[in-house]
This record gives sequence, C-alpha cells and structure tokens, in this order.
Amino acid sequence: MPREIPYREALREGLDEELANDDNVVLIGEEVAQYNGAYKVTEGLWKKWGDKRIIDAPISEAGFIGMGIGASMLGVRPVMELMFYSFAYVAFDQMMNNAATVRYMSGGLINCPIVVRGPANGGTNVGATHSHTPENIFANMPGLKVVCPSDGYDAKGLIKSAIRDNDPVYFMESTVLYGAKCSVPSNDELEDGELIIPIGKAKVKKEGADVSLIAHGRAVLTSLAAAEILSEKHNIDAEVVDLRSIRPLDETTVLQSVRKTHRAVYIEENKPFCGVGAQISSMLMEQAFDDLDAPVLRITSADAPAFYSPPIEKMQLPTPEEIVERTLSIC
Amino acid sequence: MPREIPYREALREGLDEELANDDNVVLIGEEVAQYNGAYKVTEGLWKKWGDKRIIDAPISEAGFIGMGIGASMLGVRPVMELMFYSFAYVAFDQMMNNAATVRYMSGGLINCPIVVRGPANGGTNVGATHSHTPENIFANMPGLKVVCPSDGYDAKGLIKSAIRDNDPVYFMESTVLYGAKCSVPSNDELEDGELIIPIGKAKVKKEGADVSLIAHGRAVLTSLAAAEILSEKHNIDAEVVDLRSIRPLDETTVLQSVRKTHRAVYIEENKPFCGVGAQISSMLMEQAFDDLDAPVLRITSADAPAFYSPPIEKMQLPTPEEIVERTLSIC
Amino acid sequence: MASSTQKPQSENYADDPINSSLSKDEKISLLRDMVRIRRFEQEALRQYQQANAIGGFLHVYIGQESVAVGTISLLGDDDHVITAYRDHGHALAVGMNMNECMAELFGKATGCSKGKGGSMHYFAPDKNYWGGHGIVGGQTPLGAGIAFALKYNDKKGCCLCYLGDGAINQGAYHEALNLASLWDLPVIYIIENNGYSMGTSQARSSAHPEEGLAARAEGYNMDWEQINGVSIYEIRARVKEHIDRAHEKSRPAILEIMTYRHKGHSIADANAEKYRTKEEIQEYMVKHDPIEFFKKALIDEGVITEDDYKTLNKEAGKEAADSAEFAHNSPFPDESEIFDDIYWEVDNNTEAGRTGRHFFHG
Amino acid sequence: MASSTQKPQSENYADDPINSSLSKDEKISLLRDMVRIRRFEQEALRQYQQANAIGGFLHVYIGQESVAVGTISLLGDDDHVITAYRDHGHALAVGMNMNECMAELFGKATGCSKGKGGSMHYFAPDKNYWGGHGIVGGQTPLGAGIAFALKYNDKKGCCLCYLGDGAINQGAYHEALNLASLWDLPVIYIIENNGYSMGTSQARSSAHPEEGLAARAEGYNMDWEQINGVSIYEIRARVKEHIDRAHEKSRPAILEIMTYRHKGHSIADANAEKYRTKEEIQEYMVKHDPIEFFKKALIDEGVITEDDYKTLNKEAGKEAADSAEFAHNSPFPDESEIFDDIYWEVDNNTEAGRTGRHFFHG
Ligand SMILES: Cc1ncc(C[n+]2csc(CCOP(=O)(O)OP(=O)(O)O)c2C)c(N)n1
Ligand SMILES: Cc1ncc(C[n+]2csc(CCOP(=O)(O)OP(=O)(O)O)c2C)c(N)n1
Ligand SMILES: [Mg+2]
Ligand SMILES: [Mg+2]
Repeated sequence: MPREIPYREALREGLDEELANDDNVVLIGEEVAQYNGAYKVTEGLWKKWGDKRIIDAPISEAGFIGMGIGASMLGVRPVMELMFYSFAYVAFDQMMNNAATVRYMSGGLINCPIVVRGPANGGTNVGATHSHTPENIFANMPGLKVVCPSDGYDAKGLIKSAIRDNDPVYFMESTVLYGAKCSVPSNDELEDGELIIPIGKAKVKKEGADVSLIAHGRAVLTSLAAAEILSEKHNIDAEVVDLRSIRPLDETTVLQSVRKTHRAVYIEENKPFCGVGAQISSMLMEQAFDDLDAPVLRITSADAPAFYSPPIEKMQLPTPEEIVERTLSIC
Repeated sequence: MPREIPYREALREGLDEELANDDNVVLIGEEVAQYNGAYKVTEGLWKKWGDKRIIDAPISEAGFIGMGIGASMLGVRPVMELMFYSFAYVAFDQMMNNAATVRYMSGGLINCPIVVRGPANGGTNVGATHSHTPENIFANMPGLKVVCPSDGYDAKGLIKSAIRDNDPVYFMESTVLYGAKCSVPSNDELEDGELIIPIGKAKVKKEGADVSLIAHGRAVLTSLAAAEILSEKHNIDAEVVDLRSIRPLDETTVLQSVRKTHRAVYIEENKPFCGVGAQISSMLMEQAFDDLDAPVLRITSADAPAFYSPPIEKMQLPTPEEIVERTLSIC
Repeated sequence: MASSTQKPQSENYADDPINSSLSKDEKISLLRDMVRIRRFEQEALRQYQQANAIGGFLHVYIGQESVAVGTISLLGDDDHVITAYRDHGHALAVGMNMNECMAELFGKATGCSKGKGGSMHYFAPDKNYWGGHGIVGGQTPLGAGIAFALKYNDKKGCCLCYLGDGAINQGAYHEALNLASLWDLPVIYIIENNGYSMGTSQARSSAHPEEGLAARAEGYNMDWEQINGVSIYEIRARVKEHIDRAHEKSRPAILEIMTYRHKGHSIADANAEKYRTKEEIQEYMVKHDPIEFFKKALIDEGVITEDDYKTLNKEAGKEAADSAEFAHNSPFPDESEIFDDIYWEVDNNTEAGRTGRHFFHG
Repeated sequence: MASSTQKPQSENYADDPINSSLSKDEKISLLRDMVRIRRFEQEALRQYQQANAIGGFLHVYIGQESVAVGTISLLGDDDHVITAYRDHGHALAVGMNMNECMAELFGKATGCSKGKGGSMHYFAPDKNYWGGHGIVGGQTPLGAGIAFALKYNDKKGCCLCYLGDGAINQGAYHEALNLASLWDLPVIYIIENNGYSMGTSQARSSAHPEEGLAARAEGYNMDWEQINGVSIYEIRARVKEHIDRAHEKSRPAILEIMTYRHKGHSIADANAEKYRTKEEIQEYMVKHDPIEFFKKALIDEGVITEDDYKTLNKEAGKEAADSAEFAHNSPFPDESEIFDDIYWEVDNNTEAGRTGRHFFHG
C-alpha cells in the first residue's frame, strides 16, 4: 500500500536526504532551526543535524540570501528558506542580480548552486504584502530556475534535484498545500533507491482529448477539480498538464497536449499582467497557431492586491467553477 | 518652425513646469541637485529651485524611495530619480509593496502620488546589473502605473501627467534616447498653454495597412526604421503603434490596428519570458483571435543577461533587420 | 557623538512635570486606554479561537500597552504615528474605535480598512495614524517620509515610528536612520524590545553594543535612550524630551523601550512556551505587566480604588464584547469591492482613471 | 564594545615587523604592483579616450593603489577578495595579468570574463578573487558569504571585502555587518574612503560618529580602525592584526582607509573638478599620492634609486602598452557566446541542462 504523507513532510524528507547526501548542504532561514520552521517544513532537522547544518537567521533577507549566494560561489550548497516568498522583495537585488548574473559576468568562471525556497501563494488571509506570487518575475531572468511543485511527490523529487542543481533554483511552495497528503513512495520501494524528479519536465496529471488545462502550483489541483466537473456534467474530456517548473519550461509536453486537444486554458494563482499564462499563450500563438481551434484563455487571480477578508479573498483566486465556465466558452 | 530639443531637455522642461505648478513637487535622487544629474536631466534645476525642492540623496534607494512614499501619503509629490532603473531592485519592496498596496490595504484611505523615474534600458555596455528593463515586472502589480516614453515630446507630456497623477507612476526612460532630438512645441505655441499627454493612450506613429508593429520605449524607433525598410524594399505597409504606457494599457488602439492589419509583431527591449509582448500577444489571442491571419510574433532582447562587449551587446537588442525578417515571415 | 541620557532607574517618574501635571481624570484615562487595548485583544483572541471569526494572522500586544499609550499620550495635532503589524494598541491609542478595529479583524465592510487590510493593516490618516505594516522594517523609511513631509510643510510635528527588536536588522531601517540624521528629520524610532522576534531571542538575532539596541544610533550621530517600559510614567517622562527636540530642532532619535509580550508571537505561535521558559513568562506577567504596575501606582496615589478599577475593566470588557457583536452583525464586503481602492484616479473616476485599461483579467 | 586601536599617526610603520621583515625585493615588488596598476589604468584611459576601444563605464583607481596592494600583500592561500566596480587595482594585486584585464575592457574574447563583464566585473576565482560588482554595496553580503564558506570548510582564511564611502548607506551592508558579527564570520570590510561618492562628499552622504565611518562598527560590537592610506607601510602594519584576528578568532572588522581618487568618479565624470576644488585635488596628488610616498620612502631607505624607479615605471608602462596591443589584436566574442555562461548545467551539457527549455526567444 503506497505511503501517504503531507507535502511538508515530503519536502522535509527531500531536505533530510540531501543533507545526508552532501556535507555542503546547509539550511538557513528565519526560525528554521530551533523553532522547527514557521510552517514546520524543517521540523526535527536541527535536532538531527545540529547548528552547523541548520541555521536560524535574523530578519535580514538581503543579508542572509546574499551571504548564501557568496557562500555558494565557493561550493557551499545553501538552501535558504523565505518564511514567505513575498519577502524575496527585500532581497530582490541579491536574487536577481548576484545569483542570476555572476556566472555570465564572469564568463562562466562562477556558478551559484543555491536554492531559495518558501511558500509563494495567496489565499490565506494575510493581506497583500504577504501574498505575492513572483514566479513570472523570477522566471523572466535568464540564469534563474523557478520550480512550483503542486504536490508532495513532486515537492520531494524536485527539491532534491534543485539542491543538486548547479544553478540557482527558486523553489516556490504553498502554505495551503503543506498539509495536503499524497502518495510518496519510500526509498526502498523505488528502483533507484530515491525519488528524483528532473527539473524541466511537465506532467500530464490527467489525460484528455477535448481541451488542455495547463497550470502550475496549486492551480493544478483547481484544474483537476474542474476537469472532473467538465467530465461529469459537461461530457468534456479535459487534459490537465502541470508545468512543475516555470523555467526551464517543458514546452514539448504543452505543445503535444494542445496539438491533441486543439484548445487550451492556462490557470494560475499569479496575477494576470505578464503572468506565466501570458508566456504560454504567446508561445502557443507562435508555435501552435494552426492547431488552435479557439483562443487560449487565461484564468488567474483577480488583478488586485490580495484582499484580507476571508470570503472575499477566496473569490480572488481561480475556482473550479470559473475554470469550467470559461472552458465551456471555447468548447 | 517647430522647436527641436533633446529628450532630456524636454523631460527637464516638464519637471521644471511642474515644480512651478505645485509647491508640493520635490525632486530627490542621487546627484540630481549639485551635480546636475548623472545624465543631466535635472541640469540647472537645483540652481533655480534650491535645496528645498531639489535634493541630493545618499546611495540608499530603499531608504529614500521609501521616504518618498511616506511623504507622498501626506501630500508631498516626490519625483524620485533612479540613476539607473536597475537600482529599483534594491528598493523593490518599497516600490512593490508600500507604493502599490497601501491604498488597497487601507481601504482607500491613502494614496501615493509619487513618481519614480530614470533610465531603464540596455545597450550601453554597462553590464548585466545595470541593464534591467523591469516594465513588465512593475506593470504586473495592480496599483502601479508604468510609462515608457519613446521620444522627447511624449517624455515631456507624460512626465507632467505622471506628476499630477494621484497614483504611483514608474516612469522609464532611456539613456540612449536622452540626446535624441524631436519637435516639442513651446508652451506659447500650444492652445492649452502646456503640453499634457494623458497616461493610457497609445499613439499610432505611422499608419499602415499590412501589419502592426507594436512596441514601447526605444523599440518604437527601431520599429519605425523597420517599417521604412518594409515599405521601401518589400512593399509592405506597416503600421507602428507606440504603447507609451504599459499600465494603464491602451488595448483599444492596439486592437483597432490589428483588426485593420490582421497581423502583428510586438517589439521590445525587454527580456522575452513573461515580457510585455507576451501580455499583448495573449490579449490579441483572446480578443482578436478571428482577426488574426497569422500568429502574433514577438521580438525582444536576447534571453541572456546583458553582454558587456559593445559589438555583441548590440546583437542582443532588436534591430530593424530582425524586425523586417520576422515580419516578412508572417506577411 | 550623541550620548544617551542615562537617568537612574530609581527616579520617581511620577513626579516628573509631564506626569505630575496630569489631572486625576487624565491619569485614569491613561490606565483606561491600556485596559481597553487589552480587553479588545482578549476579545479578539476569543473570536479567533472560539468563534473562528477571524482569519490570517493575529499578533497581540498584550503586555506592551504602556508603550503605545504612554508615547502617544504625548503627541499633539501635528504628530504622527506609524508602526508594524502588531498594531492594535497604537490604533486604539490614537483614538480609533473598537468597532472599526474589530470589524477589520472579521474582514467586514465596516472595518477601518473595509476588510482589506486585516489585523496587520489598520490605518486612520484622519488620526495621523499611517498603519499597520506587514513587512518587517518596511515602515521605517515611511516614517522618515512622514517626518520629511512635516518638515517640508513647516509643521512643528514629529513622527513616532515603532518597530520590533527583530526589525532592527533590516537594511531599510539602516538607510532610514542615515537619512533621518543627515537631513534632520523629526522622526523618533521606538524599538519595542520584547526580547524576541518570533522564536528568536535578541541575543540570537542582533550583534549590538552592550548598552543596547538603541545605541546603534551613535553610528548615525543620533540621540538614543533605553527605557524601562513597565512604567507608563517613565515612558512619558523620558520620551518627552525627544519629542521636544524633534519639534524644536528637527532631530531624530532612537528609543528602545524594554517590554514583553505575554502571548505568543501570533495566534499561530505554538512554541511560545518553548523558546521562553514558563518561569520567564510568569515573572514578566507578574512583575512587568504595565497595567498592573500603573493600576497599583494609581491606587497608591489615591487616584483610584480597586473598585474603580474593576468598573473600568468591566466597561472596557463590555466595549470589546460590543465591538465583537458589531463586527458579527456587519456585512462582508461585496465582491465588486475587489477592484476598488487600487487606483485613486479610478476610484475618483477622473479622466486619468478612465484612460486606458487599468485592470486585466486572467 | 569593540574599540579602535588608535595608534599614533607618527609611528614609524616601516619598523613594524610586518614591514621590516620584507626583503628588498619584496619592497620593490610592492612598489611595482602599485605602479603597474597606475600604468595599466593610464593606458586604459588613453584607449578609452583616444582609441575609442572601450565602452560603458571605466572607474579608475588612480591614487588609491596602496589600499589594494597593501592589504592584499598580507594575504595567504585561504584568504579571499571581493570588491565593487572600481576593481582593476584589486585584480592586478591578486595577480591577474594585464592582458586579460585590458582585453576585458575592450570586450574581447580573451578578457578575464570573456568580454561579458567589462570594467566593473573582473573575476578570478582561481586567485581567490570574486569580483568586481556593479551594484553599490551588493558585494557586502557576498563577502560575508565567502567568509561563511571558509569557516564552514574549516579553513583558516578570511575575506577582504572592499567598499566605498558612499556604499556604507546601503541596507545590504548593514545586514551583512550584523550577520558577520553575530555569526563570527572572518570578513574584513575595508571602506576605501576617497571622500566622495560620485559628486557627493562624505558630509553630504553619511551621518556618522566623529571618529569616522568605520566607527559604525560599534553598533555591531565589531572591531574597527581608521587608517591613513597614503602609506602602504601603515596599511600593512595596521591591517595585519585584523587579518590575524579573523584567522584566529574568526572575528570580522571594519577598516576605513583614507585615500583619494585623483581622477573623476568614472571616465564620464565631467564634474570632477567642480565638486572638488582644483586645490584640493592638487594637494592630494602631491601630498597623498601613495606611489610618490612609497617611492620616496624606498629611496630614503636606500632600497632603490631614482633610476631604478624610472626603469620599473618604464617596464610597467611597456607592460600596459603591450596589453593594449594584445587586446587590440584579440578577437571579439562570437555572437553564439551570448547563450553561454548563463546556466552551469547547460554549459556542461548535463541532463539537467538538456531537460526543458532554458532560453526563450522574442
Ligand atoms: C521582511 C520580513 N521578514 C520576515 C517576516 C516574518 N515576520 C513577521 S514578524 C517577525 C518577527 C519580528 O520580531 P520583532 O521585530 O521583534 O517584533 P515583535 O513581533 O516582537 O513585535 C517575522 C520574522 C516579515 N513579516 N517581513
Ligand atoms: C545601488 C546603486 N545605486 C547607485 C549606483 C550608481 N553609483 C555607482 S558608483 C556610485 C558612487 C559610489 O561611491 P563610493 O561608494 O564612495 O565609491 P567610489 O566610487 O568612491 O569608489 C554610484 C552612486 C549603483 N551602482 N548602485
Ligand atoms: Mg520583538
Ligand atoms: Mg568614494
């Protein structure tokens, strides 16, 4: 019987295994050690690995992420936690300039094997400043990789790849998903003895023939729910594609799906203007123009800062109903 | 005979007029006062307006832009200069969180009439860290306005509107254009006695029937050059549309143009992934799907950090030849 | 170099003119304001935990009330206030009412921010109260900006900008300090040192001079002081001169007020009794409760009796309960309000607000 | 609180063991290194202005050579260096050769960064030299990170992290200082105080203690020192103990070395003689030229003669001219190189580098 564990635990296993795998891996962030993590992702790791490997940082994101980048240039492999990914905005220069450009500007002499991870999502009633979803922003910058796992299985397999990757990887999780369980095989059930998922491979979460619902992060789950409704109530067989990483991007899988279904909707919890869906839509425009039987639609968060009020914030995010409604408009 | 003045001088006139127009207008930035501006946009203003209105700041962008935002909440109208718009990245939290969200989070009790202006362009061999073009990034955030004037006429008319606007306006210029002359009427030639250009109105720079070249910032000039070649050598009559502002966005003018020409290319010096062209392309996909006779193409900077080497950096940016070649592929 | 005025701890601050000049009613009013904050927050905790009526974060101020009430009681018409996310105390101290504050927690349309801000984002510009900011340290350059605006407009006012002991390690604060001193901005940074930033003790988050966190001010040639926050009299007596200096000389300062939060960092802090010993918490609750401390002082002074206090406490409790009732009965915002309050120009339907597309759908 | 070692200015630093133990050749080598930097940059200025062979920025170090050469001469195998955009001096001091440095200015494929970095972005990790950073203050957390890595790997080394007097007001620097002291990171911040950040004098950019910019260190319980940079002997003598402390105790420090740039902020600085008086510049060029100062010292000591100096100077000039020749004759990078050096995994054609699309076209 396959093992079911929560997203946060799957992530933690990935971190723990990589701590064991490579002495250079070090976890740094606010409250990651003694407090066991604001969202308990790192629970127990400080006790197991001690002060050298698991480090509590002061509230100095620019300082400690910059420090991590510097250390990574010398071969340390820091895994930095942002308590919220929104706090990347106080370390933005470090993350966009130092991590992304030092390799280029040094003509390839340097690389930064750093991971910056944390939750990047709205929907938890913490207000506009704490609800940013910067996957489009960071993916805009060549030199960076952006990963958005939608379940624990992916979270574990991808965090391990992220840590082993020799480039900066920005790993965006979701507080809403931390408690969500999914089946994650234990290592002895696996042929390779561990769960590694390559970054840059999308996953067809549900096959379908009529329309492609393409998404990343938590919006994948919303899309799966929509697909179910579409199938049950509207006899529409939707394919659901989870990008898993925004950059590198698995265009092949997306194109394959759309060339099969001839219709696509991009769903994300990102804001609309220049969001990930815009990139996907424009890519489909250029590469699948003749395959499209209808315009690619986009469903995103409402184009407004996050609203605190719990029932209203819910309305700001994509819902299965909204996906169904808009999908029907092109099917 | 119409007056021809350089972009920087047109801008300066706009600033000067608004300093005269409203005592609350104050210019703050590095070297804007006694040094007369790193790029001489503010030349002479300190001498004319003195210490109270024109203020040299230490190298503390987060500090002084945050300060400007705070002051703007009380009705001061700060016009902040970023010596390079790339330095917005050290003030990113202030610009994305405080300026953009305080109105929302206060339920509309507060507004921030601040302008943050400076050059946002590559192409001057100053390396990756100094060549960012964050118009897509800031336009992603509701609450912000992003303006990218492509010539002195627009620069003057738009900076005046930006300063009078009661919302935060991020005004992105170009060091490459500062010296470019264009015809800017003096106030006594104007019916209204001054040059005001509303933010949110695109401009058809050249009418055409066969294809729409849509662009912003310096890419407008490149597009005009391409249009000339297309007409002279290929008998293609391209329309050139300058967005002028990224947010608010004049979708109407873009749609009108494309509904006429049925073909569109978006040209920008921004990076491709989730760039402005992605938004425009996806908008056209949704709103003009049936009007399009060919896929909307996008031409951007090369998807790489800026290369210092002068001849190579030139190849990273869109050229008229590249626009011509790609336009021909859909005409 | 600026130097700290190290008044002896034993000084009887009650006799300081700023306190001895208070009428009986004014003294009671100070006590009442502290009690109102506490009752309000106790009610909010109940509403969160038992009624499930509140979402997101809730950072309560219980134990720190003397800081907001003491410092804000010194302010005049042109003085302004800005703080972080632990902002209920300052909000009530500047005169916001419990109804709008509680309704905001409930995410209701009647909330001070129409339900858009929540616990961390209270605002009342009409009361010179500029929030309520969620990004640690983010309010510190804004505070300098408020001071800049006051000076720019020739007002004889200042801005009190509050921050936590953990916030002092944000770069924006450092930049703001330099600007404030360099440009003579009348901003007073008040570090509410409750010993912890979430689960991290001061010793684990800050390298600092022996004299304390405020002493970093010397690096900016700025005045500073460390103040024991248990006594509202002491706070008032020692903060007054800095406000006067800000008014007269437009000089900034850093004041560090030693205080303690009785509860966890936020309502979600399951570890509040792990990173702090029960004994430590107990000790502070008994010996460093500013309300108990001031209540006793006023009883000793003969200003109130134990019974008076009970009445006052009960009234505050009633006010808080009523505010919860008010909040419960208030409507949620309408979905259409999602697109209000983003652009001033759109809200006011100006030409600028009507030109071009401002909002994009997915 | 940490306190500064205020050694008297009159002390004869030549007699400090770190200097008196130098052989004649070693002393000449220090002088030669300074002269080589100057000749290199004079050649670069010529190539920029007359041959139009260089683009973008060019910030020269002329006048400050003693700082890089003096401090870097103290380093061992596990010591590292990182600096800002005014980076040619440090590059040559760590042992990079003029050819790769000049070719980089020319944007040639033979440049140290293959023409991708330019003047502001020299790197040589094999010489423990980590750049060359264009964003003011941006290198300061990286410097802490290098120190972190050294400590993490149990190396007995330190990182010298250079910054300008104007850079001290960036928030990232402040955050790095706190981390460095809190976590005992062996990083030594060296403020090269040349009195100006572009056209802004120190007095107009920084509020600071009377003792100077380095004294902000006290706010972080960190050691600091202010050093007169005209004498390379003094620099070596006074910096040594801080490197030793970093090695032995893993403690950081801030050293402020007083220096002066003879030229404008960058080649584009048309105002270099406006914000500074001609007299001031003249006075520094005469009395505070570290090369003249050290040359005279060595002549006085009898280590060299005026003729020796001429020879050395000429050799350095020849080396610089040759490097320009080399740069001229080198090829530009190929257009295809635009997409190299972005991702390690792509460059190395690993599976990760081949999975998914990494680059997007417009
Ligand atoms: C930039 C940033 N980093 C981290 C956080 C998460 N966070 C919120 S409050 C807090 C602790 C702050 O402690 P302190 O400044 O001492 O204030 P206190 O909570 O004690 O009032 C942290 C880490 C944040 N909101 N912003
Ligand atoms: C964040 C940022 N702001 C502004 C600049 C532009 N700039 C480059 S150098 C400089 C002056 C720096 O002065 P200082 O730190 O004293 O160093 P120096 O040039 O004297 O060596 C400025 C304002 C920049 N590169 N980065
Ligand atoms: Mg605290
Ligand atoms: Mg300087």
